[in-house]
Amino acid sequence: MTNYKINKQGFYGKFGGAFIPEMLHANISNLQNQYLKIMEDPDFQRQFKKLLRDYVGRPTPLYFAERLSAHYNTQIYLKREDLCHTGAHKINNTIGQIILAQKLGKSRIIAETGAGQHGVATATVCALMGIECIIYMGEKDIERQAPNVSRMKMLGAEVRPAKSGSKTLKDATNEAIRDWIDNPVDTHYIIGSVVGPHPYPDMVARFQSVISEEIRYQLIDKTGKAYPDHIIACVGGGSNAAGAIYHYIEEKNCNIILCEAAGKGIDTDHSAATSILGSQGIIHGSLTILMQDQEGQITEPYSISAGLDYPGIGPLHAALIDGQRAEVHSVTDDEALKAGYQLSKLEGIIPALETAHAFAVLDKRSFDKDETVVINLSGRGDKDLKTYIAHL
Amino acid sequence: MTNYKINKQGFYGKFGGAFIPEMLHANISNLQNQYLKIMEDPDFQRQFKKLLRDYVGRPTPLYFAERLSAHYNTQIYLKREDLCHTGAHKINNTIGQIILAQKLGKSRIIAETGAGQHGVATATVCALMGIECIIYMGEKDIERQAPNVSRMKMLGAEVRPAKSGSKTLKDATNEAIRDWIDNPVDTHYIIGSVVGPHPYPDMVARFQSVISEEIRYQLIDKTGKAYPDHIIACVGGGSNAAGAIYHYIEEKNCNIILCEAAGKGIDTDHSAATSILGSQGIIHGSLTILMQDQEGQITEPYSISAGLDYPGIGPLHAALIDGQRAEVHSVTDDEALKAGYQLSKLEGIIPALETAHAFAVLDKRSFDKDETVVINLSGRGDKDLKTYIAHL
Amino acid sequence: MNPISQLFKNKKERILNIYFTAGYPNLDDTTDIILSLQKAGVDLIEVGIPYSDPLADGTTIQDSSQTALHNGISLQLALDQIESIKDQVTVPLIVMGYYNQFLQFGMEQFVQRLVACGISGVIIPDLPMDYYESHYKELFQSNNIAVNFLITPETSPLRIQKVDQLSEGFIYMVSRSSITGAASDISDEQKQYFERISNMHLNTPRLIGFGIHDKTSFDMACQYVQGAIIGSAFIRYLKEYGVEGIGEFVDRIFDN
Amino acid sequence: MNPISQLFKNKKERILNIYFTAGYPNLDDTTDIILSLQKAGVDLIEVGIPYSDPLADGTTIQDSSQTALHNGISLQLALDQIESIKDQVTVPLIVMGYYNQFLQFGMEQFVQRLVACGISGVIIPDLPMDYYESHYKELFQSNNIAVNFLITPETSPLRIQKVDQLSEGFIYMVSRSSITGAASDISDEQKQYFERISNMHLNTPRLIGFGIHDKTSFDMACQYVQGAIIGSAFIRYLKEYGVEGIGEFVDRIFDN
Ligand SMILES: Cc1ncc(COP(=O)(O)O)c(C=O)c1O
Ligand SMILES: Cc1ncc(COP(=O)(O)O)c(C=O)c1O
Repeated sequence: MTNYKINKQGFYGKFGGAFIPEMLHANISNLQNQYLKIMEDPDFQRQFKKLLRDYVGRPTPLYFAERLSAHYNTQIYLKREDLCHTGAHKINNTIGQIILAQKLGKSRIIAETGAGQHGVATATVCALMGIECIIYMGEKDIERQAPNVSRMKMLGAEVRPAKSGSKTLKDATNEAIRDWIDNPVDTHYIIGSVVGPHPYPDMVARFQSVISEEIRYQLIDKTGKAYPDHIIACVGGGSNAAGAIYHYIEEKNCNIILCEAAGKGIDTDHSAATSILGSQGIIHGSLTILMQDQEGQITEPYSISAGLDYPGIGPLHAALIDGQRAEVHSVTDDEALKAGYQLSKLEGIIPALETAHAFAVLDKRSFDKDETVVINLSGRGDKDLKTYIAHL
Repeated sequence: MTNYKINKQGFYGKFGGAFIPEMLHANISNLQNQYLKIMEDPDFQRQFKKLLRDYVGRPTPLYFAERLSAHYNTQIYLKREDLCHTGAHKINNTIGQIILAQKLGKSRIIAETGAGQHGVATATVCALMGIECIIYMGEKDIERQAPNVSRMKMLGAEVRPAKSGSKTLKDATNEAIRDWIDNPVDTHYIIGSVVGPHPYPDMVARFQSVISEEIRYQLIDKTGKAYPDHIIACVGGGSNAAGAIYHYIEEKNCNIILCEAAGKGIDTDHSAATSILGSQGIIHGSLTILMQDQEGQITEPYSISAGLDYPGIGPLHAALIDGQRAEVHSVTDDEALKAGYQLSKLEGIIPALETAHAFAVLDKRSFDKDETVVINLSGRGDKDLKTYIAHL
Repeated sequence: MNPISQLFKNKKERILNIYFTAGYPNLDDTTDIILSLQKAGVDLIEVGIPYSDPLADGTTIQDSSQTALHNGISLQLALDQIESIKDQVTVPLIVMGYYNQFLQFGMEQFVQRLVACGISGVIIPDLPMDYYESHYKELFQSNNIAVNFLITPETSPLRIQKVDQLSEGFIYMVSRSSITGAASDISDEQKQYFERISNMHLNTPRLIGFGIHDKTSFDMACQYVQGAIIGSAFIRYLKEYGVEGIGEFVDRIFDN
Repeated sequence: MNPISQLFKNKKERILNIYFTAGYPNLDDTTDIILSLQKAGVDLIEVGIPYSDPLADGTTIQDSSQTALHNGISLQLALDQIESIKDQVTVPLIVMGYYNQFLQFGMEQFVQRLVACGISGVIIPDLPMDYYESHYKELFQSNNIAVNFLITPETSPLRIQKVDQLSEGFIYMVSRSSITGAASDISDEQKQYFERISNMHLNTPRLIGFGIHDKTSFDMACQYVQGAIIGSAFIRYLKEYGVEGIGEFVDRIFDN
């Protein structure tokens, strides 16, 4: 299983690396050299843990979903990342990166965002630290995630529309990278998922790994067992999934289930089901699986959920899928909506549309009555109400 | 100080009681007789505490606000009720009442809501328990708190517009009471604040008292002291304030600061500053302080914040103010907006407009450098983004 | 003896109590309505004092109250109106309103004015019996103002006994568990409730109210108690036909 | 010897390298542009292969790439176009594109095609040196295709040495830390950077690129290195004046 451990060059087996233009080299190699040193420093850990506890609201609960469990005749626990400050797991990472950026002496933060959750989480930590913040967001996403755009503005961040390509997450990421190239000295780029050049996938996964660290002891407390039989998460770039499975990757008895956005269906040209429709290649500096045409031009993806509307996945997930360590399901818009409505009515929890994709798996395969199933409830659905209501 | 303890008849000194029509008598007296018995039952407590922990996400953090403290040159801690599931303290109460309703054998829930937070919190626990739910909401509030209306619908609740009077919280409460009169057998009415006939003020305060219970031990942990020098909360009906001060009422060294909505100003006729503009009288079954004309007709209040747009306050608060145990400030719309913007930019936390009123006190009176000030951050501002942005 | 008690002593059946809202449909209609009702032969008249938040009223009465308030009615004015015709009124009058109105007026002052206006009784639906007993019983009794309490299908036997003991004049027997429901025929369940109360052999006479809207329902109620109260149905009639229609409305109930 | 290296050996100064985007402004312009540039006397021609996500390019080149893709250009087609005129081309050609395009094409196949098309070098901005060294160095070297790496003001001395060692043909010296900035005069800071690099006495010749847009900036660059690369300024000119304007554009740079 050692394939799923990152090596010095930033590869999980054949996936990963740092395929970046020279203009980013100084920043990236500095990060590569520093990130573990900084993260492992007791002072960093103290500050990080304190903010996770007092500001983010960690540990988030592991909640036994009684009615959902009864409905599917199995034992379902929800990891409540929706209760994090700003409403999703994204802030675990931004808290970590903002402290890191401070230690690196950076005075300006940029970030990309799709659903706006990472943008809000970044704007939030920048406000917290009093640091200038610029968020790149696809023009199309600015429209469909209006509440989050308002939040970023309230928090004092500048939201810059990405107008190229599909005008979604991929293009916002391109713009952010270009900004970084243009501002190599004072700026830190807070990537929002386990994507991008090394060390981002590993760094973000480590910041998010607090999720499975907590699941582990909470599950022991509730069931006596340290690992669930199945752990389920949605995958956009893959950060919430990476965090939820981090401490379980080497636990063979823990089945990993990843859910991608199939959009209108994998046989339409409106999909974001990377693992099925994609192939190996480079996106945003990482060798991974992505959706592309025969020429290597990156395809414009589609999903009803802005946070999954991304043509790639992180290199760790590419390795897990390639090595058949993870089971993958693709979930259509309609299936996700249905799962979102159902969770709202059965448990009183409105999930983010991204998260709803993870819940749709419950209708796609069955679980034994006494199996323990943990679903990572990566975010709340407040930002998606307009979409939910429009399709109700 | 015994005046602030409730007596058998439901009075805090001269305030409180149950001034209800006979049609409500069976329900109310049943509640009066049962509520303490049920609440003190170990089984109830187990269920309540478990849901507060695993579902609501308690304990909520007590967060030292470093930049805000520096700005005001004092020691400010924020009690993070905004991190509760559904985004405000309201759910502490609805969790308690839904369990109670089940023990009372009720199969239908009604509630009133102003900001929609209580409506959402009620719809949420009804979904959680699979119980029918009807929410009364002023027509005006339905408009200005649209996101929360969508949430209630997602959760399977029916939202019924109150079209009489000022079309706000007061009228929604009237409609809910009428519904209860019409459905005395199967229905429980979940009141959303420490208002209404006895035992509601005491019952809701007890459910919310978990807030100060937590503050107490969290403060000891952080400062070594069990009580803050000042505790600040906004007051609509007064439930978040009641919860935050509950265990401090008899602690004379802990100064209680309550913030009312002054709307466009106490010398305009667009205000909701009950303690200044009000006088003793009966509202919604309770003898308290309320805004009324000389004839005893209840005045239509005004506040930019739907949750404070109420012409009364709970009887406990009436007693605290009457006995000068609490310091009261009235905060205008503009002052609240400003405080909301400031908290967002200094700490990365967008407060509910209701909550923003509590923060406005920081500009109204000064605190010593080494005084400990706890502000109850009763809810998050997602529902208020439209208003915030419109006034930015 | 209080005129209401006197009435119940003199007339054992088919007592008709009509409720109307002061100041409705027009501000000055109060006096006309009282005199017309009296002329038409009703036994008791209940004058509703409009309130901003009438918790215990159905929508018809709520709406009439809002109109009346809009017309400019107030407790003060309503009492003045009644006082202006007090020499012409022989039917016992009852004032119905919410506790807060009278509290703000001043309870003592209020009772003085009731006396001055020749009013015989009050209904204050949100004034609890216990509170009345400890705070106001003496005041009302010493001024010979009857306070009429309500019972509903949910009121416990013990409590009914207490109501019986405390009510002067009559007990207002709420016919059903719905204030907002439309007028409908009297159900079997309601009949059982009426019988149950009859079998309690209370001291205080009873009038049935809520949902009584025509001769049929009035007659039905009169099978169980000494009479009934008509409110919403009268307000609706008034809205459509005005004060001139009053005689006909009452005639139809009595079927004279 | 590789034609690019030959060029730098023969011509020691004022080497002009022009970048253009294949398939832009019109799909079939690729060949005309190459031949016109050659006729106008440029020393090196860099053919950009349009990419959907050109991370290292400024907006002018991005936009031209999007247009070209829209026109129907592909790596295959661009190479076919070049091959069709290979017998007429004497100026060394360089292909610039992103790693993923070549990866999908197949690296070996790609190099074969470069050879077949008479192309002398490549620039792959997102192919890291280490990775190149371990995976592709032999492939390119054995086929005599020069791989040109970039340095920037932020590149460390140690790394510059490595670039010097690994680059064939020339080192692409990025003039400044901005890919999107407008054309502007060369700053004192940039001059210091140019001098710093000159003082390193590297083996590989250098061309300065990014921001070179007219005779003045070209002359300035040539004070420090053997020549310069013009990209965006040429694309803008092409957009306005078309292929016919190429001679004049080059003339103005050389000021012949
Ligand atoms: C709630 C939520 N879940 C999941 C995602 C997808 O990102 P990732 O795959 O990195 O967790 C997003 C992205 O915005 C999100 O907001
Ligand atoms: C966040 C928040 N704070 C405060 C209030 C006011 O209610 P109370 O005074 O009962 O806490 C509300 C009411 O909706 C609210 O949503």
